[in-house]
Amino acid sequence: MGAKAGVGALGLVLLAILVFLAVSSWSRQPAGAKPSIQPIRFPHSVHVQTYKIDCQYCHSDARRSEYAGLPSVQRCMGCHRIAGAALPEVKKVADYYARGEPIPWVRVNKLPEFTYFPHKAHIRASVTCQTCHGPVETMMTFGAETGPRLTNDLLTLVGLRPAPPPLTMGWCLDCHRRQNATAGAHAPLDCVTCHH
Amino acid sequence: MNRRDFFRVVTASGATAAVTGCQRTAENILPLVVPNEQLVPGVAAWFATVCRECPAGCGVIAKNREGRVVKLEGNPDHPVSQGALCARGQAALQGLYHPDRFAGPLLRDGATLTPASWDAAQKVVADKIAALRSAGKGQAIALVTQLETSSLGALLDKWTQVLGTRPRVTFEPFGYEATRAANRATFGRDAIPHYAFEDAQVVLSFGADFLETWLSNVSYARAFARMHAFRDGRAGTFIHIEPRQSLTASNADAWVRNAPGTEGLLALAILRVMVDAGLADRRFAEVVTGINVKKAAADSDVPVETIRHVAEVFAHGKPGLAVGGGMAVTGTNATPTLVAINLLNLAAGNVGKTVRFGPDSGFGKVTPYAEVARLIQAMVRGEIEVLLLGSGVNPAYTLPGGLRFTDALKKVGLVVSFANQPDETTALAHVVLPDTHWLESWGDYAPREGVVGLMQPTTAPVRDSRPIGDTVLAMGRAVLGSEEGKGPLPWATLEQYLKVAWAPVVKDEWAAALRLGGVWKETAPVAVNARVAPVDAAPPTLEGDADGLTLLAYPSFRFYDGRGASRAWLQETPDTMTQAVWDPWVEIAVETAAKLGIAQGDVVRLTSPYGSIELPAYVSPTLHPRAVAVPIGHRYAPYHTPRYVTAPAGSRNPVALLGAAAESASGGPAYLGVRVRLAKTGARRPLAILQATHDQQGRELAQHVDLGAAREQALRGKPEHEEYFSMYPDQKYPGYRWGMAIDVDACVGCQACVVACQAENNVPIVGRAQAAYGRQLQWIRIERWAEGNPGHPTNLFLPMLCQHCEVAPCEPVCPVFAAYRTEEGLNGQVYNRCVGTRYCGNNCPYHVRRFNWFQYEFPAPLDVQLNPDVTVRQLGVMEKCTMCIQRIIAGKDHARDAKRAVRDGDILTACQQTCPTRAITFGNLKDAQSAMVRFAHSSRAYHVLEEIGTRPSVTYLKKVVREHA
Amino acid sequence: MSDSHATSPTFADVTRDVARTLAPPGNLYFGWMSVVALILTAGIVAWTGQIWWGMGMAGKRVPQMWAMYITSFVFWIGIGHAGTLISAILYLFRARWRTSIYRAAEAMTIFAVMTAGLFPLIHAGRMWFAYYLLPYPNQRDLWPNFRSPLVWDVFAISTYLSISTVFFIVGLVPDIAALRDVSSGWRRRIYAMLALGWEGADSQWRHYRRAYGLLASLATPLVLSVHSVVSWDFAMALVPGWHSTLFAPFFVDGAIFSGFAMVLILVLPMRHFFGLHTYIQEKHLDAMGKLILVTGLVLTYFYLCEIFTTLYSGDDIDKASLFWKVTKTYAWALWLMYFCNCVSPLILFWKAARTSPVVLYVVSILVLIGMWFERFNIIVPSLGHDFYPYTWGIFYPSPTDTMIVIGSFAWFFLLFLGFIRVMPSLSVVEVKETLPPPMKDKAHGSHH
Amino acid sequence: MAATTETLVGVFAHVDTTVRALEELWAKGYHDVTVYTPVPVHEIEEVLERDRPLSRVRLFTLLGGLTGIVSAFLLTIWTSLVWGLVTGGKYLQLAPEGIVGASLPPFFIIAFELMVLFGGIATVIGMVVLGRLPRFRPSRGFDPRFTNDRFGIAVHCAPERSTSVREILREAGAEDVRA
Repeated sequence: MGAKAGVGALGLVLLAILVFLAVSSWSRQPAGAKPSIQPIRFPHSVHVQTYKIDCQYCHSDARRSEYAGLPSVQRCMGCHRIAGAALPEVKKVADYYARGEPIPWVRVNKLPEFTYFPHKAHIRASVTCQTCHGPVETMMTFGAETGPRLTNDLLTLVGLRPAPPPLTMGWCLDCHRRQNATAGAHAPLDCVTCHH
Repeated sequence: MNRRDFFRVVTASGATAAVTGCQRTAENILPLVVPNEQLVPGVAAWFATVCRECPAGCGVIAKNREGRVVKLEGNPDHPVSQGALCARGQAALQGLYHPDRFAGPLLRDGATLTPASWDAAQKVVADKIAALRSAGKGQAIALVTQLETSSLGALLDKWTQVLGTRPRVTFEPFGYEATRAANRATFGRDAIPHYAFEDAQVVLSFGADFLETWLSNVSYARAFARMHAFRDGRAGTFIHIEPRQSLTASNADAWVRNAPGTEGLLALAILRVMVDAGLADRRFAEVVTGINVKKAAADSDVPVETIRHVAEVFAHGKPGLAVGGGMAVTGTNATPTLVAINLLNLAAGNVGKTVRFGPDSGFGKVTPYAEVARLIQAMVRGEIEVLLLGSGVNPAYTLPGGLRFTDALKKVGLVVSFANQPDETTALAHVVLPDTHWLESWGDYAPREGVVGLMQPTTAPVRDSRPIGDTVLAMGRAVLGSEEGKGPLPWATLEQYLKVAWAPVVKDEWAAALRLGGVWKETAPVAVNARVAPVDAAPPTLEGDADGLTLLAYPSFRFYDGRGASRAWLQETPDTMTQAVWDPWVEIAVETAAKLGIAQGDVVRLTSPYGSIELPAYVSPTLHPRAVAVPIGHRYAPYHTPRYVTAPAGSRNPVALLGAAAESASGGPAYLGVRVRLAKTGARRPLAILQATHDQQGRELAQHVDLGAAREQALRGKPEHEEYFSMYPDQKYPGYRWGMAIDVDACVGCQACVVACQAENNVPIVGRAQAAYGRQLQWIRIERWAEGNPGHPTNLFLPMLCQHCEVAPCEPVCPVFAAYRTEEGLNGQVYNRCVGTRYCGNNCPYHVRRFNWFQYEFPAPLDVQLNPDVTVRQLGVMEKCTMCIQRIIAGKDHARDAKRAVRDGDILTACQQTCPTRAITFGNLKDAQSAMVRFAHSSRAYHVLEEIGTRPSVTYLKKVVREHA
Repeated sequence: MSDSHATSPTFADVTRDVARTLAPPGNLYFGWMSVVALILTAGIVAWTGQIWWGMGMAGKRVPQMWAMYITSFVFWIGIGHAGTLISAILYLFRARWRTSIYRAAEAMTIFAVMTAGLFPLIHAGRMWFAYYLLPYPNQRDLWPNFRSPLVWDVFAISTYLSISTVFFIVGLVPDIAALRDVSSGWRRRIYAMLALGWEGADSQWRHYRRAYGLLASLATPLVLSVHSVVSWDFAMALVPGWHSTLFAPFFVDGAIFSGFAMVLILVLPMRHFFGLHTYIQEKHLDAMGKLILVTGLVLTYFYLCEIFTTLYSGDDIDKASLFWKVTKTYAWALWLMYFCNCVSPLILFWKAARTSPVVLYVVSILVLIGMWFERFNIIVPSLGHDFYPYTWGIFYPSPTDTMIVIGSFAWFFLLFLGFIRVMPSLSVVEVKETLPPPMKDKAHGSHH
Repeated sequence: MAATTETLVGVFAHVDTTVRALEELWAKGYHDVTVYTPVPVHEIEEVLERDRPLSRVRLFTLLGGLTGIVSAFLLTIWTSLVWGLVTGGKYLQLAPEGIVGASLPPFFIIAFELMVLFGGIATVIGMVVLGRLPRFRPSRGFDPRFTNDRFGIAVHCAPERSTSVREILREAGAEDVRA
């Protein structure tokens, strides 16, 4: 009887450890910033789904630089001089252009500054943008919610608002290891590749 | 859109790339308004220009990221620098982003300078000039600039002519007037030739510090390395004669310590020995008939045997090269001394071979000091009412104390300075019209005939400043009342003038010339007729007490004439010989120190007839006992104090002790001109010296091998080595394995790598007290190890950086894997993982790991310089050399773009890239063909502290010592 | 001191005397408490400054990247050892004299380890990331480096603290029950809670005795391992003067040596102020004195071994380091250590000295000074004169690290002072055990 | 369950009287007895342990210790295999050809420490569980004097036998016998 209780107690300790494991792996911290209001309500879904614009048409630095880059205001105006010129949000773009001012977009995806993430290498390895940024093409407002919050997860479960995947180190590593194991890639696993 | 606006826009976008801390606040990303083909955010753009930190005029390329210049490198295509850059050049960035830079024009209001608009400030000057002109007093206007050999100089000359002012004075404190005078006397040519060190077998230098500041130190260091390096069993010989063991002297195979001022005597004695031994043409016999070798030996404190030996070695080196200069060869006998040296070159048949007239140095355009002195005298007489001082000119600091420049300046009604940061002269100026930094400017510069480097803005002006050319053009037109495009000064800007001037030269190739960095062509040597005549090179006459000590005031290789001193990087880079940072010192011979009871760090007062200065003593076992030596150029910028150092009151500038008199033959200043008295003040100010001892204690950190043995081993191969034994399996390297080879024989200790590393890797400045307490942060250091007789040691320079050991003691002790070994054979250090136990720092036998004791700051706008590819470390983390991991990653990235493996030479570390003597080679240890592996398998290869079994990835090559040089 | 039981106290006397130590304290006690608290506050302020401005506030530098904090860390860990030795090893050896001091010694162990455990935190450049050393599942997929002696430290010290605490609490339970049953009011309620309902029933005692014995046998190898592991922080490193296989036994012996000194420093005033002469008798002091003497002699032997192995090794760098330590900048510290640790305990060869509280107290203080400097001499001079002459240097303590080290003593004494007023600092049960059990028929009990 | 038990408590001042009472009870077949003592007393234990198995606390210790060793090796080896970083030329990695490297010795230290830690904690758990701690209400036979200087024997018997028990306790020399 006594021994049984003891074994039970040990079991409880082990269970507590398991719960701790589960909770801590679930609570991976989101790398994105808090949701913020962009100066212009830019709908990715309209541009990508309706007008079939390639991601890299606007984020054209992704294939040659560390940064994906934002389109210059001139590039926006390339289309919007005519397309949708009457829409109030597009007018804001035109105003910025007319004033010769950059649009103060609010950063959504931000890695810590001790992390070096080159878009170029990932584009070269044919990683899709959605792998890290989530189904941006379906989003009206990008990154309004980032990171694995519980409500987010539950909503995702019922197919409501998809959250971008967590940009955490373990998540990066998982993908690198998976690619190396399955796709024969040479994704680096050296710490200093990203942290230097 | 003009270029400046274009940079401004990009800079705005670059501002988003925050570099420090780990803020999680929302931040904005600003896109470009108009896309730009040249500048892609995240990709470096390189712009070629010319370094103007000294008159050597090395070509540089500036790395621009997001509109900000973040790094300078030597322009590999430029014939002077050939890809290398010295410490001063590397540190030019700190001038660009100097926190003290003037925010805009200033006008004097009583005791202070107050901000003014450009229009207002220019109007003050223009009105004054106009008034003087209308009063017919054009000669009361004087313009003084640093050496400007090309377009800017021409434009300014044009300006002086048009306005009828005095001719422009090109002022350089180190102007080599005596060399020109001697060449005038011997060769009938008022020029400084090009010295082809690389072609010489033997170099005999009379005080010429060509590895520090003499003429063109980068170019000559590279040439010297080519001449001196051990290759295929052969190596050139270098003999240096100087009263002080300077950095150049300590690189000599034989350093001959002479009494100050006796270089000429020695040159003639050597010539006499050559003549007597039949090693020189008989026609030189007549010029040396009066020379008594024994007397010369006694006067110069050099044994007769040494003179004979030097003569023999020099005469047998075909071709040889004798050079003279340095500050010990100035003064009343400077020209005869240099004439004597010319005779040596003639006698050995070097003229035309290693001494080449034709590609003459730009230094020939310097206004002799005597004329500068005449200008000052005119100022004293009140004849000068407007004095315009270009940037780079700081006469209040660099002119001899005997000239009393400060007093003279008070007689000038309007002093206009174009300096862009405060110095001793701007403190006295009435108007400051800040010039752009050379990295923000258009221009061109010809360091020697046939080589013209083009300068272009590499970034938008960091502060509200305007090119001096633009400012004087605007003021000139205001004086003349003419409009842009019309009149004698039609050009709107210097840029416009430059393009007009260059149009016939480059035709349609302007963009190509800009990309290359200039235009150069081979300039054939010009034959010269020599005049061989006897010369009297008796020791110079010195002012001051007869029983005083001869003052050797010499330019610091870190600060030149003081121009570099505002750069904190240079202040914290140790002087290689003393390993002192920040504070200047007076070098006192041990004998003198013992006599006067002076200990190292005692503050000593030096008094000459012209003033006195107080400096802490550095007791030197090598200095000639009749001399004291003080480096020129140590001054502090306002932002240094008290942030990094507390400056004692009073002058520490040795130039203040010098007399005003010029040498009669050349009109050059006399840096060797006074005797000083020493007196202890009783105060102490210990020097911040980084190296605890110069004695290796037999630990064989820096090793050397005799030339004979090196030859033997080069032929027969290295003796067998004990095999390394381990109970653990060896590490496997799936891809590359990086390594480095450092040639101790080639390293001249110039510290360029230290500053390059600091610039590349965001290494902060810690300040004097912290550096003195072993908390400096540089990832690479140049150690000086002295061997043999302490009074006359052989110095070995050992660049020490992380050895990237295969069995690294630092790694297994780290509890969190912040230190670990990468798959490519580096010792990785992950800052964001580091907890700061410092265990690795203790366990590193080389002590190359650096700890962030505090949160170090990069005072704005110096933070703009930070390399965006390298993390700025937080307080409490360990850091160290990464072998420029960011460059390795970039190199691999480029190779992958080209669908190939990394080739030898694709990746250069910052230290390797800038090394003037190419002492450092980086490469893939698995590539048997790489230069690095060839070095690593050389018979001279060794590892530092090999017996510990750390198996470093850095291989050193022993210094080759000439046993009978 | 009641003389009602001059010959041998009864069980009831024991309970009463122990309960008396927990009576409301007087001004002297509060005076000491406030002095100690004030010093501790200064230490905390110094630490706060160090966290805020950086590790540079402490006097560390290259090459002494470790200095005062690791010295104090090893010192405090060493102090802890005597407690476990007394409570576990002497328990297993049935050394009955331990009973009167073991509770205080055990408390000292826990507080010393709690003090020592602070130092790695104080020492770390980014103490706010110290949790990286713990093996917990994390989103980085990255675990600590189990090859690092510092991770061994984490395991050894946390185990040591846990086991010591458990051992201590287990020992306390019957005592608290005894106090519960003689006290009243809020104290009784608190003691009742802490006693876990202990009644001294036979079913409790049989498991208790077994468990106590097992814990003692676990703690015994543990106490030997902990200081061995701590010594490996040094022995595993390359530094000349550290890289020695001698270190594990050397450290363990030194630990016990200094621990006994600290026990005396704590127990002698306790004996005086609480009037516990009946329980802490001269024979106890004598036994402690002998142990200090023996461990001191062993330590002297280790010092000689250390010098001998260096001289005999033929390793020039090691020899240079030793020569420097003995003759140069830090020689005073070395010779002070030799005097305190090797010479001063020799007086304990005399029984009169061993039973004189004053002599014992002075020797103990000297031993503590000597042992602090032993760790200092291992760390600071060895690092200051190691492989690389370029970086050789002299360490100067700064106000910050000095204040933090002094503050650590305050922290320790604060904990101990608090403890003796709320918990039985003398084991009620074990003291009773050592008394002759009450027998009606004296002859019957005589065979025990 | 009609049978109710009564608890009779004898309070003794001496060990020998307590032992005498116990021997008597044993002889009379009263085995449902709880003995309270302020300290563990050898003589009393001797009587009590005569027909009892050894305490099973040591089983807990053994299991705890083994768990410690196993979990330490699992932790250290598994984490190495997950990401086999090389430090100081030593490693333990999962490579395509299997487990490579030989860096195991340090793991024994972790195993030792966890053995002691888990063993110690399991021992305490064993003591607490087997000793029925914590107890929130005093047992029927407990008296506060038993933790001070008195020994108690609580006999649990049917009410009809209480007289006999009372007699035995008195006989043996109990100071006081109460229900």
